Amino acid sequence: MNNSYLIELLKELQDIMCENRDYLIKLDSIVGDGDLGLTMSDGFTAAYKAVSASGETDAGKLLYNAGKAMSTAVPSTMGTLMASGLMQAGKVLKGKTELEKADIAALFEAYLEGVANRGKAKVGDKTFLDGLAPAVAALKSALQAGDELNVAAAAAREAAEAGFQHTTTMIAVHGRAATRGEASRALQDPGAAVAMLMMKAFEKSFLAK
Amino acid sequence: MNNSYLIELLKELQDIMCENRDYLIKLDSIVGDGDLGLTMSDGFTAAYKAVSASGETDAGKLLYNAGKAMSTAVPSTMGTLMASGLMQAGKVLKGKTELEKADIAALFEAYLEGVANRGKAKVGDKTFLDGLAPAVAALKSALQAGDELNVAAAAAREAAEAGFQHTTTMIAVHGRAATRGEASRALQDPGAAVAMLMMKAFEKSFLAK
Amino acid sequence: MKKIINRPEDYVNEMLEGLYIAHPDLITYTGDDVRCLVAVNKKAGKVGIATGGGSGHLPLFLGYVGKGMLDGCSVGDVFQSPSAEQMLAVTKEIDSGAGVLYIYGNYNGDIFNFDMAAEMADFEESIRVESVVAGEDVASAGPAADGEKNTRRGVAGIIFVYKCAGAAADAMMDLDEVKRVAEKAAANVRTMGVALTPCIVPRVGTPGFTIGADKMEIGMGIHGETGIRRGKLEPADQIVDEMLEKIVADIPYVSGDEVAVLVNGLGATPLDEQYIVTRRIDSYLKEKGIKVYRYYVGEYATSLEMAGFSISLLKLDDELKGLIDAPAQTPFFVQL
Amino acid sequence: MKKIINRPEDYVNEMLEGLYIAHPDLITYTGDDVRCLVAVNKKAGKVGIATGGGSGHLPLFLGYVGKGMLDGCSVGDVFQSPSAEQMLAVTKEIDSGAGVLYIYGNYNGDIFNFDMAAEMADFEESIRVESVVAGEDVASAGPAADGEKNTRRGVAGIIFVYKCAGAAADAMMDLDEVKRVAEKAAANVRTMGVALTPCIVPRVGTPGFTIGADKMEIGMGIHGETGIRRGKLEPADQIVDEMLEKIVADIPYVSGDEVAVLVNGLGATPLDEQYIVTRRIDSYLKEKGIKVYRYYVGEYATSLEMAGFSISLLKLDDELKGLIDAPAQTPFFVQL
Ligand SMILES: Nc1ncnc2c1ncn2[C@@H]1O[C@H](COP(=O)(O)OP(=O)(O)O)[C@@H](O)[C@H]1O
Ligand SMILES: Nc1ncnc2c1ncn2[C@@H]1O[C@H](COP(=O)(O)OP(=O)(O)O)[C@@H](O)[C@H]1O
Ligand SMILES: [Mg+2]
Ligand SMILES: [Mg+2]
Ligand SMILES: [Mg+2]
Ligand SMILES: [Mg+2]
Repeated sequence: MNNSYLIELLKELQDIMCENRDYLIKLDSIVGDGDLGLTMSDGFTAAYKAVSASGETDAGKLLYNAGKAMSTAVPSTMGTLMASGLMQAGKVLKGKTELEKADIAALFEAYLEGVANRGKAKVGDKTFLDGLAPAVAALKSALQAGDELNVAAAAAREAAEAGFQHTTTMIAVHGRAATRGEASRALQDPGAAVAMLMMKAFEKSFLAK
Repeated sequence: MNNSYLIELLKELQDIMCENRDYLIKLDSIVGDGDLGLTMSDGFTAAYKAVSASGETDAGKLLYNAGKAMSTAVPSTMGTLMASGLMQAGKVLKGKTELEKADIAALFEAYLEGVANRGKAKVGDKTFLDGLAPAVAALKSALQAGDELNVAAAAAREAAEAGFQHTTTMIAVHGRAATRGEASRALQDPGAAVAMLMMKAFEKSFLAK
Repeated sequence: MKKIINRPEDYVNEMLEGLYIAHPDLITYTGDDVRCLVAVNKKAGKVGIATGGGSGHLPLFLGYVGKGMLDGCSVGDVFQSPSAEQMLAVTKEIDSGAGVLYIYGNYNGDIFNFDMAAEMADFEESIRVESVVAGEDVASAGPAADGEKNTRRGVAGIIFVYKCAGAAADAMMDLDEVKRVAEKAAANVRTMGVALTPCIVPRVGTPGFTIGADKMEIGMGIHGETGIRRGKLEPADQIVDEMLEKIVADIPYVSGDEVAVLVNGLGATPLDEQYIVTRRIDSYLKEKGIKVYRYYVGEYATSLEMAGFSISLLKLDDELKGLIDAPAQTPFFVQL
Repeated sequence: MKKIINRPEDYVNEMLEGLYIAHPDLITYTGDDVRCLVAVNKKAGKVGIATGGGSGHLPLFLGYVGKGMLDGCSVGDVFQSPSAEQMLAVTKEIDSGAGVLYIYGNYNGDIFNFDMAAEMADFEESIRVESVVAGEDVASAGPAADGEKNTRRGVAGIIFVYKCAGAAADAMMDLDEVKRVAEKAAANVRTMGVALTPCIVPRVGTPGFTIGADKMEIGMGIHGETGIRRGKLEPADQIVDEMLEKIVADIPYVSGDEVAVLVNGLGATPLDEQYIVTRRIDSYLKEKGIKVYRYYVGEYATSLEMAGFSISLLKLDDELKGLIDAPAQTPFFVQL
């Protein structure tokens, strides 16, 4: 695999965020300010547009540039966090032109790290991390167990879905939702929904092939 | 007559303005801001209070001081005009301790002059002047014809009443009413009503004796 | 009436007390009447400049007392004139032998009281007083015919008269010269406003007028005096164009002129909107060939919590430019 | 939505264009992005100070760029963070080799973007960047426990951090010193606000919340964040007392302390009311033995056309006094 796969993946991410624009708006309207559908569709569209025709062959640079484009387009909370994920993935994959299975695991691990470093949230804080962290764990263990990428991606998507559902047991401690305290518990976290959609797009990136 | 008459006259003015407070408020509410009842009752009360127990024997000083007290208490349009009338009357009667019939005519003539100089309105402009000017003319001609003060005062009151009623034929060119242009014509002028009340009080100042 | 106040009767005096607390280095009062405000800083032999008027227009009127502008100000109740007695007290305090100039807005109550105060100052104190009355609201009346009295209301443009006369006095010009400069500034300034919402006089407790949720009134005065037209709220650029058309045609201001521009918020209009207005003014005047020498943007003459703004233009010559540029320091106007 | 604007999408950029037109002597922008605002005046070798944040708070944030305060500011949409890329552009423009200090409010979006910009500045440009985050709204959260992150929102008190750090940089202190001063000011300031009416984000078009005609919300944030209690509107003195009780107890400020006080209007509250508030603050603090060194009263950090105000106290020592007193000149803050 090379950068054409990454571009394909970014396209799937763009498409799923655009398709779920209203869904994310609805989720964010309940706990926050309702802009998440706009920022995620605009942000991933900007990321894809910035690199789809760039001819960039360095996987790291491609992801870093996609992240920068996203951060410029949507400097909101989740916009900047997703940009930080992409940029960190770019730093880790810098110099690669061919991608192994392990590189894909490394990509999502770095993405998670980039978001965690930027946002300084912990798993359990009812954020995006509670969707992505279990997905990355599932992805890694599936690949370690020798699964193919498409199988591992399905496992990751399932874990993200479960993680997202699990956010209704947590109290928000970051962002607007945090002002609700205990009342935030019963509500689904919109950022974790984005993690779930990311993993759906990741899974689809192999179906499409 | 001496200053005890002037104090009596100022008391009648105070009383009539207080009794007609709501009437003046009503008139001014139609064409202006509705404060006239307040400023006239407060103003003439202040004028009377300032001199009633002063022991001042100079008629001019008494009237001047009454005017200053009024101007301090109610620096509104009509408040300042009435103060200017009193102060001008004071200037003209300065030095007198005994008042003849002619002095009373001079008092109101000076009052009219004081208001006219301050306000720079002309008769026919639909103001206080349209109530007081005909009253002063009637007062003077009655006295010239040899009438007693109480008879002359009644004539002055009648002329003021007629002058007030006559304001419904005029277009306002001063103050808030002027912004209405032609539409101001049908309305009674509140300031002219004050002139009518003044002459009523003047008339009563002799009945009381 | 949603106001952060105590008893409405105490509104003006409590405001003044707060003002003296916040600006002890610049302003104080004379006698024991907080409504007779004077500058702390005194310059011997300088012409004194006094203004006055009703409360409810902060920073107008008192906010321009300090260095390089005004020396004193008497303050009335909300939208009511101060008394001649108060004006006289201020006059006595600020006269240092060179005489006193009154600069105030064209309202009956103010005119009557300032005239009376001037007579008292002459009669009782032998202080020479001259007066300049600012009346530059083009929406309030037509221009005065030759020899006729100007019947236009005085609004925000009076700030320019203060600034020019204040700088002239600060430069130790004599009373005739300071008056000449003030008259020149007053003759060269024009203003027009627009209002979106009414304001509430604290002691009244209810709005002075009502205006539909999607309506504006072009030409409204700063006490809610009727304007020239009420209509649907339009985009900022369109409103500015309509106002400038009337203002520019009035003197008229012509291609090649240089002007100072004052964009004045009436109380509740955010600075953002005032700058959006500024942007359009700039392109409108550019198109007409009128050059802007200096902009002032912000709240200079308000109507309590009214939403809306006004535009004032001052036509400049070299003398006025120099006076506009001179430094000044007051509680609400600081220029280096 | 009663606003004097053109298309809501153009709100921020048109406001900025107006701003550059009005203040060409003080501010300009870098590159071709009007949202990357920098001071015209540059002082070689001086530490650069940058801030940034959402629009809708004028004069905050950009209004304090000029001489003696800030050197640059990136501006986001209304109530939205600018991007890291924009912050980086400003950072590059204002660095003159002595490094750059970021001072901004404690909001997630701003933190994430400023952190990212600092990394980029280091990584891509080798510019040393330090950051100080202001979070002093005592109504927004309890004080941070030892070693824990401060979760309080940053509001009007940030002006004091700007002022002190700006003066320190202007005195050619190095980056560590300027940062130390900024941290000291941030640690010594506390704020609390009250809101009477909501505001409308132009692109949203409807109020962010509703509040009864006779109600107020004590402790509300400058984006309409929920406060600590909503209740019937009370007399000014009572509101001030409730707010000061919370503020004074927080550091705490104690008898013998000297403070600077900022009374800040949120947008639609007349200056008169702000001075009525000032009056009560003064007697309250006098009673507690706390001495006021200097007052600032006016609009410093607004929420569009929201009605309400905030009070900020800055505890002073000799160093901070000197920095507060230093001259400054920006479009919205001039001190001699
Ligand atoms: N510190 C953080 N780390 C990771 N995710 C966060 C953090 N803070 C907030 N989030 C996520 O961001 C989501 C909201 O994003 P967004 O709508 O962009 O925020 P806002 O509009 O309030 O600025 C939340 O649902 C949460 O999952
Ligand atoms: N220039 C003037 N000369 C004489 N009377 C005047 C003049 N202008 C106004 N008035 C009188 O003043 C009256 C209104 O007085 P007042 O209520 O005090 O005015 P306002 O409240 O509008 O300041 C008018 O009815 C008119 O008779
Ligand atoms: Mg959101
Ligand atoms: Mg948001
Ligand atoms: Mg009246
Ligand atoms: Mg009146």
